Amino acid sequence: MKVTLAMKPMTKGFIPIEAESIVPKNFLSGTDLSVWRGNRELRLDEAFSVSVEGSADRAEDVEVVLSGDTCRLKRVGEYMDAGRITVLGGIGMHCGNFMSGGTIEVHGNADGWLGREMAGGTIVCRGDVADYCASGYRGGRKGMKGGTVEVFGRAGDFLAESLAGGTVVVHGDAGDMAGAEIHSGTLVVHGNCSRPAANMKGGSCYVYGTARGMIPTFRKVGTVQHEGRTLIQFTGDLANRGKGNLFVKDYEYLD
Amino acid sequence: MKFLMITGRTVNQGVTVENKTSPEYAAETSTCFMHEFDMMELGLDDGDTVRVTGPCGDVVMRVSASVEVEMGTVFVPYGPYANHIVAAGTRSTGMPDFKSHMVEIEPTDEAPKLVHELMEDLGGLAYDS
Amino acid sequence: MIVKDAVCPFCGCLCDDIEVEVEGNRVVAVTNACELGMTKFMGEKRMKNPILRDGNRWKDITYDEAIRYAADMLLSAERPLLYGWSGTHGEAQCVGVHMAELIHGVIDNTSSVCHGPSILAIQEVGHPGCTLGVVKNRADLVIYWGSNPIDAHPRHLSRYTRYAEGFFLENAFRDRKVIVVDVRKTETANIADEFIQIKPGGDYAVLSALRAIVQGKVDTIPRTVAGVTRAQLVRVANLCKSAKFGAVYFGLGLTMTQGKYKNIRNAIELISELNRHTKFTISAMRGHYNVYGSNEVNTWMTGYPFGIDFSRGIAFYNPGETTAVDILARKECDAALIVGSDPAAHFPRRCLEHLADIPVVQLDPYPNATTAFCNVQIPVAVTGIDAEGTAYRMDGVPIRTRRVLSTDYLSDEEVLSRMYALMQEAS
Amino acid sequence: MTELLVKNACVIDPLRGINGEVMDIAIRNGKIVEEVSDAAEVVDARGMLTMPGGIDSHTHICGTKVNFGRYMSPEDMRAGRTPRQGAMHATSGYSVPTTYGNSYRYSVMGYTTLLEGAMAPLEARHTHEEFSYTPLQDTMANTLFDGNWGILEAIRDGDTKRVAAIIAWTLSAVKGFGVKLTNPGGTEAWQWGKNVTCIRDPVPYFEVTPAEIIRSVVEANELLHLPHSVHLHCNNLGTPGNYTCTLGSFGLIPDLNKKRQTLYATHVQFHAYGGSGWKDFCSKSEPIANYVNMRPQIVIDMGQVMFGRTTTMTADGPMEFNLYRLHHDKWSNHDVELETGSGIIPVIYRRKNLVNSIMWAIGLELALLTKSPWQCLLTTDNPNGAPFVKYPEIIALLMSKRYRDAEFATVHPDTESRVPLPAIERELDWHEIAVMTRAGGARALGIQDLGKGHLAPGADADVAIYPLRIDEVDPAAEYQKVIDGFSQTEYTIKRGRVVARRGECLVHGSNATFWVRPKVPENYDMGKDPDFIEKFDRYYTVRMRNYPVQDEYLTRSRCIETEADL
Repeated sequence: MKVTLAMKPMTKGFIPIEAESIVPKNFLSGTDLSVWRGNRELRLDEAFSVSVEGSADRAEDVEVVLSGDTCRLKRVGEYMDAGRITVLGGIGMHCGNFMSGGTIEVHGNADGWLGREMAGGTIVCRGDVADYCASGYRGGRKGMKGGTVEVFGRAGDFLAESLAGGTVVVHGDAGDMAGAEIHSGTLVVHGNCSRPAANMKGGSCYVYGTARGMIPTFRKVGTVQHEGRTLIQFTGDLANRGKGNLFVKDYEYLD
Repeated sequence: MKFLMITGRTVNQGVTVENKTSPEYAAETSTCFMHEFDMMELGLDDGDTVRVTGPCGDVVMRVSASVEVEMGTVFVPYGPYANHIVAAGTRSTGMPDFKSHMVEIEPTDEAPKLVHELMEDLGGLAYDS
Repeated sequence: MIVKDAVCPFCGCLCDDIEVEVEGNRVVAVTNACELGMTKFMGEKRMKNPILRDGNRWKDITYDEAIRYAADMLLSAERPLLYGWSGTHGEAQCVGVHMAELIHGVIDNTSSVCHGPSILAIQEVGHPGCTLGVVKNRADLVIYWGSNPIDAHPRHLSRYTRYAEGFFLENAFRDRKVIVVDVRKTETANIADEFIQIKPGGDYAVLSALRAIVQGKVDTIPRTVAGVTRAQLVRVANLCKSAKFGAVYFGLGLTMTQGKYKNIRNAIELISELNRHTKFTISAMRGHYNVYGSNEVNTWMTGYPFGIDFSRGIAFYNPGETTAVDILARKECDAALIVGSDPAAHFPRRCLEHLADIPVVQLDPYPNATTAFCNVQIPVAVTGIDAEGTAYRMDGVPIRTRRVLSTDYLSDEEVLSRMYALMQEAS
Repeated sequence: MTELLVKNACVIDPLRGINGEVMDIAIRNGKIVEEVSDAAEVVDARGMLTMPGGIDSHTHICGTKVNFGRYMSPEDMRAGRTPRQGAMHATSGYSVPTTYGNSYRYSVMGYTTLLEGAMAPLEARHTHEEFSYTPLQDTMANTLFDGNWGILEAIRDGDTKRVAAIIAWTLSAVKGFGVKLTNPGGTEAWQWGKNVTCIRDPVPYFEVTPAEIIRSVVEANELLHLPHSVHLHCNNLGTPGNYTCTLGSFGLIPDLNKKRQTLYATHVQFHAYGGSGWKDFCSKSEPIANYVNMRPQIVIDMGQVMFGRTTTMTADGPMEFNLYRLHHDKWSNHDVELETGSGIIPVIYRRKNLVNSIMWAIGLELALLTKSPWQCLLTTDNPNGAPFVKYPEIIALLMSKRYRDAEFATVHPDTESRVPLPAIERELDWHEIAVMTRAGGARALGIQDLGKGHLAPGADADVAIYPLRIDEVDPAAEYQKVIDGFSQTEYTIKRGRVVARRGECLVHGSNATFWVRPKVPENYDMGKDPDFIEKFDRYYTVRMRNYPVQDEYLTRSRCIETEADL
């Protein structure tokens, strides 16, 4: 089954729309769903032109395609456990929160908190992601716990904060504090980033470019070969417990 | 010349903060504190005006020599002048980068605007009575 | 008439030993206050009555009209923002929360652009703190980190630290060491026993290094960290470990620089580590006299200290998304009520551009920068001058402000309660 | 005049000796009366279990440290959120809910009176502010004196009357109810990062011992004729082998009061540990309960631990730091000048953890081994042992051996060798539960004469009607019905109004606060004592005139005046 949701233009265009109902399994029982613009409840078809092709008995067989100006659409794919969501443009905050299965593909840019507290499944973003991609919630100790997030563009600050499992790969540069508080799982940044793996307690963080503002409490172990690259290996943050591994191609201290 | 702009509280800013229509508040918050060597480099004397250009535009301020700032940085008391050029991005923390903006500073002959002029430039309407 | 033990409604020190001399219902003299407090008590030029923007001019209106305008504006909004709250008393803040809940709006206070990052850090690792009197009576080591009390909290040094007499210190000035950590050599740095000058943006690295050094892991630390020599860091770590009672007071030098709350988290983790060796506390130098009260009120009523979004009925909290600067800069609200603060002076310009586009009502005794963006401004009494009410000091101690003048101005609580009553009737 | 008639109620009212009698309850203007007119509104209880409103004699619901528990825990807040609806405001939180969350959830469980367990005098105003946003329960605050400098000095000088005078001045000033000692002496030592290990360690500088503090404050409490006894959180909480310290503290207490106990020892579960370390950690509930059984002057509460996530918070700062070192999670601490302190950390009690399993058993054992239910009240030290919403499960565990066995089968397998619980056959009855959850609390707090904890004419019309037919339910077998029944009242009546019905709160309400003002002779009035005033001015950071809590902070003030023997 393929559900196509084309965003209609809005009069108050800047007020975000919360659309946690847009999850493949919800469409198994029709399109009588609602979304919220600010404090107003809207029927799905007030916000979108809805069309459905084919049918399905299980969420795995449902694909939702979002088009139009979806940059302010929040919480799409929250708690998604199966199926597929394809976003042709950009997507708003909190896409794929708590996701445990299925696939989300974003062709444009994703706003903050993409894949927050994700437990499984796959998110692919062809554009850039804003801050807190694959991170946790305020006050929480665990960020993403499982699954895969792959970003082909750049990532903002606090990428994979408190990473507790799964794999996050960013092909471009990442911002400040990438992988802060990481305790398990793997973070790979192909480009440069600033202050990676701050306060690391475990897990692995790879920076194929330059780590700027390198935190002074990592102990240099030596060089290793990793997927055809020579990387410098450091062990975890000594300010914390000195556990985990950080691999960088190059680094600069703020000395 | 490029500088790191840091904003912060000062006694004078605090003293005038409850009276934002006053010339004293405008004077304090449009002051750009600078190291005297940097001022020499730009050919500036105390009280000269400069155009400060940040990521979101530019504003005219008056320079004042200060022993508290390092070369390469300037200090501007919190207020509408600094905020005229500070970017609104917060890195998703709620807090703008108030203390870490790179700005371009050049001498100018223009005088700093009044606070209400800055507000009117952005679509406000001054109130005075 | 002299009012004794008045409470200063300026900064988070909330000094309660002020003497205010009143003659003919005007404040004529203020004793014990710092310059900031004195100016506030002596403040004049109040706005006389509510005003309404009518095209390109201002029109006087009645309180009833102004309150009705505000209620209608908020009721019809899809995403109203209720911002400010630090410059008013707790009783008014409570009404504000009820209002946000009723109209499904977003309520945020000035801590989002002040110590909001400190709160985010506390939410990750907690907060070993104490009241100011504990420091005054015990601390033999005080560290000001990224804070500048001489300018921002002028009596902090004389009431609680450098110059304060303490029960367990025979000669407080001699027995108490003061360390200042900053990127600038401020006036506060000049009265310190030791000054640590950090390169801008280097606080996090220095804190990490200190944490490692306190644990005895000195070798890995580079020779200099963000402009500070390893030798100085080792000396400071030893000073901390050998203190009987250490207290850190940090300011916006940590909250506003790169990394924001991660800086404070690192500082708190340093203090938690030091507590394995001796007694240490850390506290934020809160700015507005009742910004902490606003956090307290929000917390007991909604569960969260600031940045609370009731759009969906339940309280949702996510600073960076539900905080005022972000919402305004992203043009995500369609009306704003401003109470007890002046965002037009303190927010980046892009936020003001949106304030210019939406209806705005402000409660403030004075014309201020935000006035220019208002559709309606309602002048109110000043808490601590012509209104009583509760305020929370920077260390969480609640104090009831005194009224030193009597005027006809309504308090924030009264105006807001009337607005709230209208909204309750309508919904 | 408003009148209400509750018809066909199956009443258990232990303070009046009523046990399961079907009767009507007449209410006029918020009070129980002999009879009402025909115009009275009628609530038909249809034979359901009806008791005086619940009284929690030790809970943490309002004030500085409770609010800090909320402030530091957004992840806890999102666990229990409800929107504004009808008369109910929005709520958030699970282990430390917002004030409205506390008030609604307690009300739905039939609770109408709450004692906040620990209020620092300097921050009392905060507690009272939150009380007024806890609208559906009457409230009172135990006031902390464990590290009070004036009191420590008076004890050192051997001047018990001055101890009493300082307590009197402080209670009146901060509108406190009872005298709380939390780890006496330990909170002062903690302001130097130290602690006292038990009752014989001297407090640094002041050189008095916890034993001296406990004895002297107990005497002072009785000199003031306070309604409640001293409320003690013993030294050495949470450490293996601490039961000897607890017994030593109990041994200090003479029997000084005919109407009630002389000592209320709180959350004794945390103080009934054997072993020399965590490896041989075991239950010592038996010696503790045996001791209490022989000492009518002592009342305890359980401090039951239930499995799951919660937040611990106490004035016992050093204990929280030790917990932090074990858990290495968030840690908050807040020392209060000249008075006391507090600490907060989140915890998770796990069935798979042996120590946690033993703790769970000890609380139940204390309740089952203490012969008189009047001497062991039902609490979790909310939220320290568990959030109060777990009370119905605890009631069911106490009433059903079968339920206990079923639960026991799920805890750490080594628990059996460390605790007496499996061998205890006792099952409490409805009457005993009524004592432990209301009547006993009223007597222990000394508020039965103020119309709390019973349904005699003249009493406050606080009534809980549970959807339970005690003649039909066998609690030993049908424990799920007991849990469900106590989780949600059919009606909760507060001050004569139905405030909650089947899980929904119907009115906004307004609380009353009980506080105590002991009258002392002029020469014991600390407000006029030059030495007291001088020290106050020099060492506190607020002015003495700004310290007292103003009347504005009490929605309804219920001041209890006592005549002190000084």
